Amino acid sequence: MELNIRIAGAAGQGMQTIGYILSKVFSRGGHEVFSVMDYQSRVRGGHNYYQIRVSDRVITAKNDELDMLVALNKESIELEKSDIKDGGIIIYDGGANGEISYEKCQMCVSVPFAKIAVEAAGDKIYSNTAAVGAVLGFIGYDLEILYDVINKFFYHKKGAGVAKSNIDTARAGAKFAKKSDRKPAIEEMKCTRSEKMLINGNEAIALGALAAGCKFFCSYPMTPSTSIFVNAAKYSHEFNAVVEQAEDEMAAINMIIGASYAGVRSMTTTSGGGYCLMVEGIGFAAIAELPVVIVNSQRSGPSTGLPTRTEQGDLLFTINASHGDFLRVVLAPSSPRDAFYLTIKAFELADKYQLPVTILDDQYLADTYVTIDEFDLSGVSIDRHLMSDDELSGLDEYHRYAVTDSGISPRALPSQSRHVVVSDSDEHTSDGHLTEDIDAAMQMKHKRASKLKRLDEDMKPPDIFGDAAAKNVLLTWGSTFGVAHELLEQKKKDSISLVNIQEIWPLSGEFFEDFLKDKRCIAVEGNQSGQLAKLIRQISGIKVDTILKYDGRPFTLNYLEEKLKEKGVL
Amino acid sequence: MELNIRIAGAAGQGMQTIGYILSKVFSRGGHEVFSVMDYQSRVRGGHNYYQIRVSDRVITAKNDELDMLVALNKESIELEKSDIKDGGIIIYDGGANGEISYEKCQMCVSVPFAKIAVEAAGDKIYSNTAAVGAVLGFIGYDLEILYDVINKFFYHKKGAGVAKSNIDTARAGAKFAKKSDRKPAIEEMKCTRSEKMLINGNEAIALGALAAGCKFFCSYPMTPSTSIFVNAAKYSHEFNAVVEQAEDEMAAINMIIGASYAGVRSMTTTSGGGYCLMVEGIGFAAIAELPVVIVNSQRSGPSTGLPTRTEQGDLLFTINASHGDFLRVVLAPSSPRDAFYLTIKAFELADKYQLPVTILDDQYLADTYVTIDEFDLSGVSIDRHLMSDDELSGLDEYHRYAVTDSGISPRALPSQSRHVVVSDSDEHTSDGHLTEDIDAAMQMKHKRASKLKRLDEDMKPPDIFGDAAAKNVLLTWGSTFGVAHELLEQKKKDSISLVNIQEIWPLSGEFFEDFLKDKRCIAVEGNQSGQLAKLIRQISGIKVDTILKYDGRPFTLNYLEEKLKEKGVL
Amino acid sequence: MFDTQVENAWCPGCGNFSILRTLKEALLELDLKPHEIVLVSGIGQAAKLPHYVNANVLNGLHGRALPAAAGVKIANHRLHVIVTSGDGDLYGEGGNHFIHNIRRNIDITVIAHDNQVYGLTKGQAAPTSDPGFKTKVQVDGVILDRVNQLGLAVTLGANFVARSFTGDRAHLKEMMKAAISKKGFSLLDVLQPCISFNKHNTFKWYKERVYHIDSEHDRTDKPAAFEKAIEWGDKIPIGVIYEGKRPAFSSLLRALKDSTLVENRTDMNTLRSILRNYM
Amino acid sequence: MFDTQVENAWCPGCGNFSILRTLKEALLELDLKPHEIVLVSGIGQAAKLPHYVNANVLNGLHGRALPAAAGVKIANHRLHVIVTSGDGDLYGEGGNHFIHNIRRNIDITVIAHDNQVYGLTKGQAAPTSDPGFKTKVQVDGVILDRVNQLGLAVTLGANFVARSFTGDRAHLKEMMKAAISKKGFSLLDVLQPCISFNKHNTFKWYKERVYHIDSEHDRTDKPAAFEKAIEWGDKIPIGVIYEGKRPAFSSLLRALKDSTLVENRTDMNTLRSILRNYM
Ligand SMILES: Cc1ncc(C[n+]2csc(CCOP(=O)(O)OP(=O)(O)O)c2C)c(N)n1
Ligand SMILES: Cc1ncc(C[n+]2csc(CCOP(=O)(O)OP(=O)(O)O)c2C)c(N)n1
Ligand code: SF4
Ligand code: SF4
Ligand SMILES: [Mg+2]
Ligand SMILES: [Mg+2]
Repeated sequence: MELNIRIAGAAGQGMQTIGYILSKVFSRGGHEVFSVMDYQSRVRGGHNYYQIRVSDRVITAKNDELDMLVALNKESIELEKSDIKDGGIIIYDGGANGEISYEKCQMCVSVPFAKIAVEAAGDKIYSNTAAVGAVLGFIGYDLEILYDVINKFFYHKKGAGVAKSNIDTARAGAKFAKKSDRKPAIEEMKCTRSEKMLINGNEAIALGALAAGCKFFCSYPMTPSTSIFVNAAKYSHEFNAVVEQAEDEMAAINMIIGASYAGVRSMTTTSGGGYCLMVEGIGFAAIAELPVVIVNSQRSGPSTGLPTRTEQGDLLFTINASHGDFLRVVLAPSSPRDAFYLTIKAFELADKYQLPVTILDDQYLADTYVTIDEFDLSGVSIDRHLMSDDELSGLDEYHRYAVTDSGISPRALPSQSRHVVVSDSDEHTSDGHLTEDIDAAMQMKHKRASKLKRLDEDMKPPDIFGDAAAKNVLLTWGSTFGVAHELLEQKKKDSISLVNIQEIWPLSGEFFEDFLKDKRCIAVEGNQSGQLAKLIRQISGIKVDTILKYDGRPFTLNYLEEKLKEKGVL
Repeated sequence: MELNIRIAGAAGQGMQTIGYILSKVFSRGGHEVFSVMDYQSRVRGGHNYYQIRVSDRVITAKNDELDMLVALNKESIELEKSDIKDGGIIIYDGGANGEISYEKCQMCVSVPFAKIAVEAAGDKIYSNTAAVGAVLGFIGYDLEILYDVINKFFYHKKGAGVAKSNIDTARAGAKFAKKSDRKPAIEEMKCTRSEKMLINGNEAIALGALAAGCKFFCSYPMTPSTSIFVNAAKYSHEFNAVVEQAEDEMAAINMIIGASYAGVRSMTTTSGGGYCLMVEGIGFAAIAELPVVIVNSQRSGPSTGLPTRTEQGDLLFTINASHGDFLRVVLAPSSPRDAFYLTIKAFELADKYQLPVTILDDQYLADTYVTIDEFDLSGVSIDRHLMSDDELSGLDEYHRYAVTDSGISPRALPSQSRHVVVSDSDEHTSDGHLTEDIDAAMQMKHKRASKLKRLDEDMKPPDIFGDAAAKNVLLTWGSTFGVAHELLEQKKKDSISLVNIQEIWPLSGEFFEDFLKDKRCIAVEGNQSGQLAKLIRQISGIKVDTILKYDGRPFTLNYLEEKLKEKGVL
Repeated sequence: MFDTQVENAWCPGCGNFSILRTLKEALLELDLKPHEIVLVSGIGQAAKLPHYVNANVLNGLHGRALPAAAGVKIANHRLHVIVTSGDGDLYGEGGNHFIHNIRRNIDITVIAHDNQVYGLTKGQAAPTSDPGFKTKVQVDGVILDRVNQLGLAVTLGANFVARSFTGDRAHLKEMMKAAISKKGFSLLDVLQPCISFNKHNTFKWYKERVYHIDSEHDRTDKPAAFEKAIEWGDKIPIGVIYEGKRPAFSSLLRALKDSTLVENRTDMNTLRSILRNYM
Repeated sequence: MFDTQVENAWCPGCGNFSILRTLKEALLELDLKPHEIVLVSGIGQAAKLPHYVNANVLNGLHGRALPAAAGVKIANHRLHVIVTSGDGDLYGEGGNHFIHNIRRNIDITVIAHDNQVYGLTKGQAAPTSDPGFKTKVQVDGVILDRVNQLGLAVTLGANFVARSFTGDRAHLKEMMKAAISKKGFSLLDVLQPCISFNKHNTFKWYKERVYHIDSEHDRTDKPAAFEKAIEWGDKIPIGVIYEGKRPAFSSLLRALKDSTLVENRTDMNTLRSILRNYM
């Protein structure tokens, strides 16, 4: 069973709310949900949509073949109808304009959203809720779940009155649908009651950070990263965290570096343009060996580009950002679930190796809601990798950058003991003071680089799916994994395997030299120049073909399938 | 004939002045000069030196085997004597401490610099000039050249009085040497009168920019780039250029972008940390297709690092800087001569392809003085690649980003005609206005990328030296070329060829795939991770071994020779 | 003359429309032509304004409108350079350029759309937000003080410092014309209700508070201007707060004495003679 | 207690030595211990100072001393955080952080080494340089106005705004102690002759001009403070210009009510209950 619904309209029509509510209802009803947002860089008007794919098996990608279009305005019908499948459905408010028809559709039904809203709750601002009710009414979904979800959603935010008005409107919308003589022919959707979570990438990152004990969030707002920051603020009371808006991105990165120096796990969130401004700070964190976690939520570049759209265009930039050579970690989660655990890992690696870690998120991952099992917290523990008070009290002298075999210097905090802690952006002696001495400088350069050995062991190697001997290999990183994985699951072709990379830097070439040798390799990535392909060739010498998408929209199953066919691989 | 002199002492002792004067004297006397500065990040004190290599054949590298050490303080003798060749010479001011001796040396002679200065000019601040006089006296160089150089140098800067005091002191220093019973055994140095130039990398870049018609220099000071900015200021009257110090690097890059939009060739100069802060601006220039030239004078990183030392650590950063994919040009001159011509080319490419061009300079190239033939200006012409007034007046509508086959849109300036010019950091339609339209956005992305085809033809391919069939290939880029070239010239080994890359991005892989195939390839570069080696593998798949140096000091002939021997190549 | 076909992306009812309309009228009344004007902005809702005017446009980076504008003016000081951008853009991300371009006294006009909020990024505090203002990020309300941009401009001696309000279009137009006509750095801060994200500083809120600065006020006296600039609360003064007479930056630049920089030509013989110094 | 073995890299005779010596004395007299203090700086000659004091040190990036210091203070508000850096660092590259950390009223003490020049980079103009000052970059002399940092700090309401002079060590020490003791953002701008690159504002130049602000001055009155702050020329006031009493940033942060941030622990059960919302 599968149902693919797109709700389209203008910004300000509350699409995000009803999209989220519908997703939540399906999720609570025991279905798997995959919901994607498509929005413009404006607050009101324009054209936007929210697309919800519902299924009874695991789904991890967007699909542009719609079963149902819910059009909140007239323009949306025109703009979106070409994506509707044969036998699809359009639900819209025909208002005074009357009925429409569209040859491909099994039914085009006008539901007077506004009228229902006004009648049920006295205000047409509830129109979108009428639409939700109607949708669920038509498909015969369990409405009690809907009322429950609406109640929870609005009760806390806007109070009992608004919750009730919404429920009344939803009920009226559903009633309208039930009473309608038009009955859509769709597969039956069996509801159960599920305890799964519905979560998007940015929520998962915020929760991951809080789980990791991050206590200081300091950012300058920037789409699509802002929701991480907002989610951290939302729970700041519960976790006693400080959430501070910086005056600019240089401030943000340097504030978290300062807080890290003083011992607090800290994070900043931004997107490409803001990341540019943090690049100098990343080098500072590296040479001063101060753990920080930075989220770069990629959006379509270069420059301001398409500011609310997705892209995977910052891989090589992030890996090489800032002048000089230094060790850093870059993690690129492939799903909200992975985003949660990788964020925790980001803090762990940052503390253990005393270096900056960047999480490469993107608008698609950030805003996409999926159904997942509850996070398993049993394995989550916080190790700050700090010296104990006992260890410190036994010391005559403390050198912050003491040279060790592992390259990791035991870390103490300022005021933890009588020992002072000296950190510096200049090259320094082991006690942290700036130096012009060649030997001292070389020792530090080597010390920092030598951490790679142990770090390499902590980096999870790429995941392989399908037959390792298959002669075609698709390579994905970050958010593009889901679409490739789902497509290959569907197609079940022995001739294609999939390699996905989430812990993307440092990345050792050995695996690729071995695994990719004499195979047809294709990187599937959301950028214009094939950055993963370049990276793999850089570390392994292996030439990798590409399937790229860089129009600001995520890969869809259909698109990838078509491209693989063009390449003769499918 | 060769003479290698190191003048060592503390900052504030005027080493730079006398080093420069000596270099100029040798250059004017018809010798080839190669002079390197080694200084700390402080204004007074510490330990610094100026090293002058003089020869009667072309020299392009530093050599650490000294014929002569001129020690301006006692500490310098201790710190530097190990670099003196067997049979070398030490000249120093023994003062009250009396004579020293050093077994390796043919002579250690105390010259009372301070006393000579006081006697000749009444002030010991002229001590350094006494040293110059003594050096030239001992080696029997044409002293008239010296007096002439001193006169020119001081006359303009400090007036006739100071010039005379310096000449008197130099004369007294020389006299002291001539009257001394110690006569160094060195090869005779025949003086002619030469009209060659003595120039360093940063002077050459400033002059190149002025030659190219750059009229706006806007920078924030940062070692080792500042001298480009200072040299531009020096000639600002002659060229009617505006030289403005920005409040920070974001200001600098955005100011030159603004000036470029309004039609002026503009440049900013910085080093790694400042370049970090310009990265966002570079993306803006790229999407808005505004020509700008940025100099990144590399110094030893990461972060503040060793701020007055050299490194080639920013190659991959510069090539990948800023989010998203876009076309840019990176040029890395290998000598002051090349720096001049490549700077002119930087402006030409920037204007022709309407994109940002970065020149990768470094402290070594910046501060190294060499003897070269006068620049040939006959081939220098300025083509702004702008629409003519006639072309514009014939137009009904002007679209700044009109789509063309070459990807290059005809460029008009604001107020050049009645047509308005609209430029934007957002993705835009051809008339420059921001757009959310997929097709329009894709068209722009493709338009910009399509410029690569023509650009590739304008990029000079790598230079090959030696036998193209040699089984060993050294690869260099930027400032490290000179040392490899001179060493190979010396060694005349058929088994080693040299490939040097100055026009380093975009770089096509074809040449390397061909040329390097089945050869032993070694990149010789001044960084810790072998960035050129990585880059070549990225574009060609070919694995490249490395000889690296990243202690903040340039390669020397001895060092490279030793490393090549270790590799079994020499 | 200044109208365009570009689709407007602002929320219906936004104060920005009043600024847009008034600016076009002011330009018309000043008898300026589209090609003589460059509108420069950063990123934000306000920063979209240049797209809605038929004129030269440089729509740059968030926070960097001022340096871009300064560069344009230096390159061609005959152009009329007007920055029209958001309060976050100009005083937040762009704060350093705000300070230093006033010091530079670059001859541009800055129209700040002061909605006391970050509009485009959906409602975080701006540097101009009132303490206590709650947002999804400032969940406990803003605890920083307002930036007092007019006080800063007076302190640094901008040549023209004024405030207006979108709800008083006649006043706004008058201020715009005065600001554009004045040589040197002109700041016009415009109170602009954001109906979507600022439910505190509403049209009504402003309307009830603004009053016209009376003619008694000595706008050439810095300390008096300072006192006027720091007034904020139940009464908010609108009008010209300060006027200075420092010479504009471009008038002090030697290279611009005879022509604009874009017209200056390079003479290779100058270079030839300079090269002699290196011999 | 605060002495170190680290080799000093300043020019003999530089005003910085006076600041260094006085600071150590002030810390001693305030009975602070090395491990309770964090000295934070950017990059520049002044910014090397922390290395010459036995205390916790965070020597960061040029222009970014203030955000780094703010981060330290937020993480552990029991630490005494003192920024000691150059005028270029604090008011030039770091100007935006200067403005916004005063708004934030973060509880740190800023000691600005005001030599009116960029020392470490060998003598370009600083934002504090006097108009007319000639350098190798400003070949025709500075044409920008001075930044008037004290005026800015008064406008924005820093809790403590003062000026001192390296040539008056008793005064300097008194100011340092007052600045460090004061809660909230304290700015102490110290006139510091740079003997190598500023031949205009020499020791003598300052010595002839500075005078102690008399007790008449009402340092709690903003307009009065403003007038004092903009005084510069033949007479330069030293002493406390302004004192405010806004609550320090950390005292307004809910999360810091009971303990420092670095001591706060995470409870997984809190997370578990929050995760229920996502079901
Ligand atoms: C470097 C950078 N940081 C952040 C952003 C995201 N951003 C875009 S507009 C904006 C703030 C908008 O507020 P304001 O300038 O007040 O304009 P308004 O939308 O209120 O008119 C921000 C933070 C960006 N585009 N670039
Ligand atoms: C991002 C960046 N830009 C520029 C520099 C170069 N730089 C180092 S110190 C300095 C200015 C020093 O002046 P100031 O802060 O007044 O300190 P002073 O040396 O006068 O004490 C500059 C421009 C840098 N290190 N980093
Ligand atoms: S969000 Fe606010 S400022 Fe932006 S257009 Fe809407 S009402 Fe205007
Ligand atoms: S350059 Fe100036 S500020 Fe720096 S140490 Fe020397 S005298 Fe002091
Ligand atoms: Mg705003
Ligand atoms: Mg200074």
